[in-house]
Amino acid sequence: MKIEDLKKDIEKLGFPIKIEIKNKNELYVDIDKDDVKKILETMFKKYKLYFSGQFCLQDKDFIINVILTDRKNGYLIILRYKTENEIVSLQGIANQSNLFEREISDLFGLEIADGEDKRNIVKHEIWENGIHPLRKDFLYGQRVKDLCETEEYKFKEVITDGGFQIPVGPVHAGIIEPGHFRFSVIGELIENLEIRLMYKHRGIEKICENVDLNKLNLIFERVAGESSAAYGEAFAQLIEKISDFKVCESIMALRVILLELERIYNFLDDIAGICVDVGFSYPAKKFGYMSELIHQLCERITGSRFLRNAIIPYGSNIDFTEIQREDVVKTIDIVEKRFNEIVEMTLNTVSFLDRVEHTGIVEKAIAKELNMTGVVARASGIQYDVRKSFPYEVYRQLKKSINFEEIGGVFERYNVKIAEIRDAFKYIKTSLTLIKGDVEKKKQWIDIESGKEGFAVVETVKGELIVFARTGENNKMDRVYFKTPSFTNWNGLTYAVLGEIVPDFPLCNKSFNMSYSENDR
Amino acid sequence: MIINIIQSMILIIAAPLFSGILKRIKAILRGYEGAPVLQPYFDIKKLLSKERVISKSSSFITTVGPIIILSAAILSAFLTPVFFTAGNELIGNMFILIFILSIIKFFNTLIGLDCACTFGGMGSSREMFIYMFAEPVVFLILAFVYFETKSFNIYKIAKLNAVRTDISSAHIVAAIAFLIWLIAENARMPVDNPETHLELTMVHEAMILDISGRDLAYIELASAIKLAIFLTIFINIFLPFGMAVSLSAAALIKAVILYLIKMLVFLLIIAIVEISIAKFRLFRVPELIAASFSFAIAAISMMYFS
Amino acid sequence: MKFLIDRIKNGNETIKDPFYENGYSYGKVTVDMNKCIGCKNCLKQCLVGAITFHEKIEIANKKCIYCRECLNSCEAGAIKMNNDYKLSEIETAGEELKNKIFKRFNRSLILRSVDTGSCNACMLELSATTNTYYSLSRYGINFAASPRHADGLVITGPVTINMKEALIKTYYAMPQPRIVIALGSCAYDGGVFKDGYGNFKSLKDIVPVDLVIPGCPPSPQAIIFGLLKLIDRI
Amino acid sequence: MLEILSAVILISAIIMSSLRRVNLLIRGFSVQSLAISLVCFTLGFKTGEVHYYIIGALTLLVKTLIIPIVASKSVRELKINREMKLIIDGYWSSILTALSIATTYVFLDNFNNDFVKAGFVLMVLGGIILIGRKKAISQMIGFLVMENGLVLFEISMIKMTLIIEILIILEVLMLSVIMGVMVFYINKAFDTVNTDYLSNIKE
Repeated sequence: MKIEDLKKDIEKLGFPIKIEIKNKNELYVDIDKDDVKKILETMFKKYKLYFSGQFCLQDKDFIINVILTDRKNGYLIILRYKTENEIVSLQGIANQSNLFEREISDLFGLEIADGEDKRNIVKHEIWENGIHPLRKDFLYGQRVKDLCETEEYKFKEVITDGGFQIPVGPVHAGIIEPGHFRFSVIGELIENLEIRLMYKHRGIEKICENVDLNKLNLIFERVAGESSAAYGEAFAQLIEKISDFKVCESIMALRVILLELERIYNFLDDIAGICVDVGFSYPAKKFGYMSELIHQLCERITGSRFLRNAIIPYGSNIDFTEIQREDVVKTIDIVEKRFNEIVEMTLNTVSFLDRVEHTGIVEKAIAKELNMTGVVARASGIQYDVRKSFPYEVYRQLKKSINFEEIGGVFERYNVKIAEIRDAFKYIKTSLTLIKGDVEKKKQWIDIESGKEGFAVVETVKGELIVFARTGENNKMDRVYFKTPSFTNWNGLTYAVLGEIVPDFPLCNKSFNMSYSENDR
Repeated sequence: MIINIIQSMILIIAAPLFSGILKRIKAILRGYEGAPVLQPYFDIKKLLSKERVISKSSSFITTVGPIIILSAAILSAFLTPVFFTAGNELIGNMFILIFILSIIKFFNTLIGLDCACTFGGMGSSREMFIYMFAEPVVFLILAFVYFETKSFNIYKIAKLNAVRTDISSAHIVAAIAFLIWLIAENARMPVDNPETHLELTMVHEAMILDISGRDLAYIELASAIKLAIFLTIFINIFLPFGMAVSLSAAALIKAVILYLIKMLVFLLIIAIVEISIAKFRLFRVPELIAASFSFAIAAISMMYFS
Repeated sequence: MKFLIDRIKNGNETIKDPFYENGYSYGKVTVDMNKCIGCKNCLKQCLVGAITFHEKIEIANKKCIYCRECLNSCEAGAIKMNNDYKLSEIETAGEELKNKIFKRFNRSLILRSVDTGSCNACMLELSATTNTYYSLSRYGINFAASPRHADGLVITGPVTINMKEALIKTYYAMPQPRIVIALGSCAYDGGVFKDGYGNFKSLKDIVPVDLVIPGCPPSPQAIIFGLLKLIDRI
Repeated sequence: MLEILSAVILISAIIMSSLRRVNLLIRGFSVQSLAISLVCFTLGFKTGEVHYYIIGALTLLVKTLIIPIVASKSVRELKINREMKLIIDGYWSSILTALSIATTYVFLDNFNNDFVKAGFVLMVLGGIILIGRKKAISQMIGFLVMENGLVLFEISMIKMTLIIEILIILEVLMLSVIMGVMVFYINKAFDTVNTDYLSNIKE
């Protein structure tokens, strides 16, 4: 279906006030506040759309945007309604919408009209009451004050005979980011797990609104360190989409190389983590070493071990010549050979398989219900990859199939990650052939008029990242919104550990390996 | 008598060295340069100069526990022959030795419970869970040793086995049973991962999460001594060939060298086992110990009915 | 047994000297005042305000995020970046230093890492120091599971309001003498998140800092250099 | 030497009785058969009788190499990695093993030969493996362990003629071939059955 046809089709439904197509694949549907639930239900039924997120804009009123994605055709449909002080709760219609609603409620001070779950998510007890930092009247540079006396956060109470609760965190043992986990257990069996995050909330969306567009890529890259290149790519895609600019194929291929390099070292770290958590130290150390080799390769070609400040809008911020090309080929070959050997070794070790097989299972139905994306969803049998549904750069030529597994346990996630690494090796090699000649470093000044808006969709190592941006005055953004993959995927962990024993929790957690940083923002 | 004291002193002093060597072997097998073999000594020295932090909910157990643990470990070291045995029956009853060693375990679990932190409690309960299964195996092995040598005294057992030339198949099966028990008792892989940083999976480490400073040094030293004693008991019961039974210089030197070689070989075996397999699921551990149990039964029946 | 064969085939992976000259690493940014034409482009271009101009351009290493934007913006080519990653500095003043005696940790230093709001690149680099290539444990430096076992706290990222309490609790759970290491420019003064509403201005307001390892993120080499400098092994 | 070998045989049998993984079971069986063939060679070396060597060689060839290879191949083809649910689980089968070993040794107290007892123990443990598993392939291994017990029994106890021994070995080989073929056949049969078709029937 073409997007124009879709537009006409939706017009026929009779609810919308105004429909607009922007940037080729974005459909903005303005509706009335009272119709939201009705129209959403009809659209879910009629067009096989997926709920992807919800965010708030502030003009004179507040505008709530509901992001729906069409994974088959690669369209984004945005339902918009104006409101003064309350959000229409979609809890019960769109899954996981409570997260988005609670976030909007905390940051903009809107009330959730009729939802069940109204607990604070971003605002912890230590925050001063009545502060809504993303509102325009909360000035940039101002800080949230902390209270001395705090009240307790209400965790769900699961009380059974012989059950007790184990609180873990926010500071964990080992080198891990902060988050609070509360297990309700009977003996060693986990009955319920509640995750509390947002310990790292720094207010990146507010910072993004106040930084010049030419420096903004640096902030984007620091939303999540491990997916720096993907976030840089999101920024480049966003700016190029808004200003309708297309870069040449060589630069596109170079970007794909960087994105896939990032995927390799992340997944290597992930599978190393899985091995560490089952105490299988030999492969863990070797995967760690390979990841180090890739990091060093990244440092050699971009000057940063995390590929920072390499992907910029309108061009490339690095030189890519024959020397770098040979370096990439050589290192990738070494790592690939070694990688296959070690993977073979792990798959032949019975004690390792004993631990990972049939552990931490997330069933397909649950994964679907939770809107999970990325590797963890593909391990549960959801065949969705942004690189296939919303192809960017040269992925249209590269990404032909999707790696997925059926059962959705730790072992399947391990396998999908391995398959992704193998794919990444392949894509890098193909992309290298697409680069014609040398790529030269070229930085172009970004200058965009106000009032333009657009979305960028990128597959980071964790899953589907959707970034919305609207430009404002003084070459700055008016609003930036990140729908990060971890935000929805985190709750999958809750279901994965149900019925498992407490010592298996770290293993399940590591196989998910969601980012706290991008979730908290 | 003096030689007994000297050999036990040597065991106590060398115990951290053995755990250092074990760590180093593991590092080398995994292809990197690990901590120096003397690292446990440096750690203990530093810990002794640090302040203690004791949480408010702790009782006197946390204060006296570590000292009791260390003294139990040292005491049991004095009840074990290392490389010399004359076969005197004054000290060295196996039951006394085993029970003194379980004092270490008992106080460790008490300390784990005492700090009132969830991880300590979890660790203690897991430790007792494993210990409960492992206990019958010890007595079966002791029974086997009694059937073999008609003695419960480790000095005598060591002496009798040291001069023995043939080994029966029952002896080997019993040795395997003992080795599995040793691994379970000392919280090594695959029962517990001593290198883990994850408090939720820990067994042994979880109990001492709340201990700091001097106390930690005592407990670390005690667990190093415990591992060394267990390995020494294993060597003395099942592989005592070459042990000095008389006080001649040549025999002693030979005994010391053989002892060190045997120790290193077992450290190497433990290291290889720890590297090449993943940790078991907690509820699979009883199966491992059940296997050890049936080894012990098999050994006894082979010994007694042949 | 396959791993033994693999081990023999591939040999030792640890690098002998972790402080080798890394020609690709980022490093100290310097200004050649003779070439400078005073256009102040670099001041505008700097995201974190690490460049100041008082008669002379000065660049604060600890604040710099090493993005190289100032190099691009300098028309005169006065700003240069070398590969010297050895930027760590001990912050503690003389008297305090004597009391703490870092030499005590010369051969054994147990650290505890607390992430208070970083983008997690620093965490990855910190855990990279323990991999087989750098093998931090050979210097007797290890990471502990409990603050009670730790001698030092490694803090990454700006301190967010939500993490403040946990940080303070962890700090006081460590036995004396305790060390605080700020890893990365975010931990020093907020870095790129300096103006975020959710975090505090400076780590120094909350806990005393003994060592700053600048960088965004500091490379494993820089981290190892900083730690070894702290315990007086260099 | 013989002591060590009989210890290896017993240890492998005890470990096998509580294993869940089919390919570990096969590996254990292969080690056990290797030990038995070494026993045969040692006995042959001591007594100088040729037929020990022949049994040894046959065991080495058939039970240490061919059967494990065929079995592990079919395991790989069928993707059976482990038994999800044992009829007698690992813990209990270990205890059962211990008890049966003790009983065996008590009953056979009069025989003054280690291998007779070991052979009998193997037969009992093979039986435990046989009844404790659901998967055909691990039942086959249980049966083969019983066969191993028989071999041990005969080399130390009864002077069977060579023909019977060879027949036994051949029987075992046949069995494994049949198993292999059957297993492949099932596999192929499953390939052709479409699961969508099945669900259609259900509706």
